[in-house]
Amino acid sequence: MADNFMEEYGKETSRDVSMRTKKYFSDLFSLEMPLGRMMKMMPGMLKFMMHGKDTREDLFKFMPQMMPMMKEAITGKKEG
Amino acid sequence: MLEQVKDWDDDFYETFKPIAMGFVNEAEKCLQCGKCTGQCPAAAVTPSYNPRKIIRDLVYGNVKRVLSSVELWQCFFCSGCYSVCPMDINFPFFVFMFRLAAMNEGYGWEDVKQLEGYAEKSYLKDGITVSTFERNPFVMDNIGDISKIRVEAGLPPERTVSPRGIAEINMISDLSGMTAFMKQIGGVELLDCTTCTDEQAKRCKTKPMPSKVGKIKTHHRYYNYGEPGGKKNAEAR
Amino acid sequence: MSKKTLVIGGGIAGITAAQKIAQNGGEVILIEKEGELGGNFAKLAYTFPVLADAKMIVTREIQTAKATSGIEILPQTELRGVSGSAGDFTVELNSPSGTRSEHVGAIIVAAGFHYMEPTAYTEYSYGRSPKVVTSLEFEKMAAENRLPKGNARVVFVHCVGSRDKAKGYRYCSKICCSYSAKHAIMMKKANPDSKAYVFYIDIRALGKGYEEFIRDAMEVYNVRYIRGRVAKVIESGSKLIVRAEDSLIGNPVEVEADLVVLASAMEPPEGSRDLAGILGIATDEYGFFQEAEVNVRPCHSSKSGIFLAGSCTQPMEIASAVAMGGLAASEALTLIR
Amino acid sequence: MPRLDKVAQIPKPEQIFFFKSCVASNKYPGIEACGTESLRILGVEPVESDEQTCCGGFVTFANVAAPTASMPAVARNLSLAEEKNLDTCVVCNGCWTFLNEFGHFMNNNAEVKGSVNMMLNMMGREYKGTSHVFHIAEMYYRLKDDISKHVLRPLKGVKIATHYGCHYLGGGKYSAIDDAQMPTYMEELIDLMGGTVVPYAANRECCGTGFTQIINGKDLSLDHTQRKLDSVQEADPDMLIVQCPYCHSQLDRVQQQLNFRQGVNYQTPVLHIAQLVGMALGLPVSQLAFAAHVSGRERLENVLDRVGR
Repeated sequence: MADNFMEEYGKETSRDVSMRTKKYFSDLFSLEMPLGRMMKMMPGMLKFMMHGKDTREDLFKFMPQMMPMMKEAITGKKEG
Repeated sequence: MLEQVKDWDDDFYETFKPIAMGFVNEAEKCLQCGKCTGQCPAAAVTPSYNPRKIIRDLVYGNVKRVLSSVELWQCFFCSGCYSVCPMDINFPFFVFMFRLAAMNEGYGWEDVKQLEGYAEKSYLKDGITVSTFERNPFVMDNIGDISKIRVEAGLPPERTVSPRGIAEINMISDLSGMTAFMKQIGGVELLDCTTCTDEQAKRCKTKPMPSKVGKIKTHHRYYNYGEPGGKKNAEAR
Repeated sequence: MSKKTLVIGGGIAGITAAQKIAQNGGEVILIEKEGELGGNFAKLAYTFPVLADAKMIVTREIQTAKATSGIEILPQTELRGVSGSAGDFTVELNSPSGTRSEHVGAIIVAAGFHYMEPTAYTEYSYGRSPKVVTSLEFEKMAAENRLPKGNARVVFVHCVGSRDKAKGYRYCSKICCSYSAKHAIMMKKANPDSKAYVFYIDIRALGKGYEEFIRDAMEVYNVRYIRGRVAKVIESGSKLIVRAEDSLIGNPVEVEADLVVLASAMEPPEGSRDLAGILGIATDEYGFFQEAEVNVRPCHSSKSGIFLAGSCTQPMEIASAVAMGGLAASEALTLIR
Repeated sequence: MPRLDKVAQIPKPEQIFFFKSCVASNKYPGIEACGTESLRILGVEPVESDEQTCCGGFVTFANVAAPTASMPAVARNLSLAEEKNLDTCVVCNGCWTFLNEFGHFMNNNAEVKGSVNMMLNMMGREYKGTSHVFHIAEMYYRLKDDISKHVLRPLKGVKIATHYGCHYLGGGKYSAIDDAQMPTYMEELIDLMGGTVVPYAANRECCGTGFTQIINGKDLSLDHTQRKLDSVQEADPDMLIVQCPYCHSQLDRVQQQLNFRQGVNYQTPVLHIAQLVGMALGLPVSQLAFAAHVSGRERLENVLDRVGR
């Protein structure tokens, strides 16, 4: 029946569900780079670095760009 | 149970729009004219699916109904609704966003699990989503070895993506969280609400999606927009 | 100060305005782009909400105008230039016989409207199938007795070009609901064996007797009203397949039809922006002439001495166009006397 | 009617980045072989890259990847063409709409583009948004004069039905070169090559793949494809032309599945527009790779007998 979903959710209102949904998407689409997210990226970058000589070189070329971002993520302050 | 308007989240659409990167725009312009449903291939084969109603629930904030529905997963992504829409509403994007949201609520994982192979084994391993693998014996017998046909056609026996290319998409996948997401899919436990124990049911209501990677219970979805068609569903229950 | 009034457009609004001014002692020059007076009204077979012979009524009005002294009717004539100000305009009129200049005190713009050609509506197979026609073509078919015979199904589609941001206009054309009901009744009267289906979004029948008229279509003539905008009209052999959603039930439906009638939108008259440029008056975002004040000055244009009448300001039914013609006439008379 | 102003904007380049499609490579190699070879004959040199991966559309619309994962993948693939300073030519509606849509999205959203580029910079790439994405059918329509000059195997007496595919005309209704509801460019091309166009009622219907429905909701998918195939069967064309390998795979393979499941007999060969053009341009039969087709092979052989091998 068409009201099954209401029983399923019980006391939870649509507002509760919508809050969760919005939280999920704002995390997913966030362009910010908090430390936690950066740390999550590390294994991937490491894997890419280990792939071969050329990938390592490319990643090292990126390092100067990366440093200020790391700093920003750790201190939580934006530079410049 | 009587539906209460106070249960809808009135601000949902307006507050969701800026978050959604432009993927749910223009829904407020919907006239509810039904042109989308009239031309919809999915609605033609399963009338309970109805894009018009889903847009309505998006704008009016009845999030619970959309997310827990089976209908959300019946869209064909053909964009026919967008092509005829008098208000230029790009409905397939809404479905795309809602499916992600539904998965966050613990719905629809059983569907996505079936596609995991394409993503993990084919896309991330080979860089090509559709592999040469055939499971239909008739097709296997009839076509035989595809690499032979490729060679006859003047192509290399196998299309390959360079290791570097594969490493790059794997890094994109790692960095964007897709790999972690796929690990979750790998751990999907297909439980059915009709058979689950009281204990499981209780857990499922209080905690829609466990944060622990590896074990996700997928919820039973409902036909929230009408009864499904077909003789087997025809009897009153 | 000139005592003459120039009326642009020989439709029902223009004819009414000319009549009223002349009957009250004014002099009128009535110019019409086409060879004959009557405008869009003359293209109809019947009126609504009372099914009366449209040709007869419009001919009677034209005869009255022609018989009234003080009205000079100039067919095939267009306005080329305007100078001066209220009470003292100099206008330049161009016709096949040449250009002439006139002094007028006031100008009434009654340029009418245009039925949109729904060529952009390829989903309705318009222009591809001869069995998909606009409402105007349907009027012609009815007048020439070419409506489908026998056990035919006829589908009427509302809001083609209206309430459509993508391919048409955002506004509601106001009269399509009523004239589609008129067409459905015409169809049922001409061929009682036929079946008529009207696909609507909302029924907007705003006028005396309109609601009853549409209810009569449903109750007396058994016209089936289905809520939902038609999505597609597909040619299949000798038939047309009409696809839509019956949105009150929530299911998609398919109708096998022999004729599809598209209620195309009322749009501003062709060249309305050019005309507005010559006159120096404002148009709205669609090209309709802009009223000075929508509620209490509906027939004042943005320029003093130039008045508006009829459906060149907004989609409008005949009765309102006539009323507005009369109002514009009285405004013009106030100015020139 | 084709939008000629849009067609005029398509360049006639000497070289183009040929974007390989998963289904075309792994299921219907004739599309890839004919696509590259026909472009070569028409004076456009296809440039390939083995670093190019899948467009990522499938994993995205299968909800396995969020847009945050698919946008960098799109940008990476397009940057391969940009490195060579070339426009991109795709053979698949899915690739077309996905690269186009997400490409436009990134071009219009500097923030997202910046964050995508950060990821690409790590691997020494950059996405600028300079490579335009064209469908091979668009290219054929642009080069139709060259096609008519090079027809070696006129398709005289071959009855051909068309299927455009949703993701080209529907999803890209403002970028495609033709009207979403009444397209005619493929018909024009067929006319040009001497074939006879067969109209059928369900021309603008979806093929029924439904992206992932063929896997998750097989009943829905087969139901819908059957409606389409019934209409095709009624018109009885010698072949059905598609411009998307995914539609190709659905319409070709489902015929056999329906024949097996329901005891019906659908036998309509399905061809990609690249294969049809390749056939008319006189490519060797082995290059058309009909051996990879499932349904209506006899009828295909019969057509080949008529137009010459």
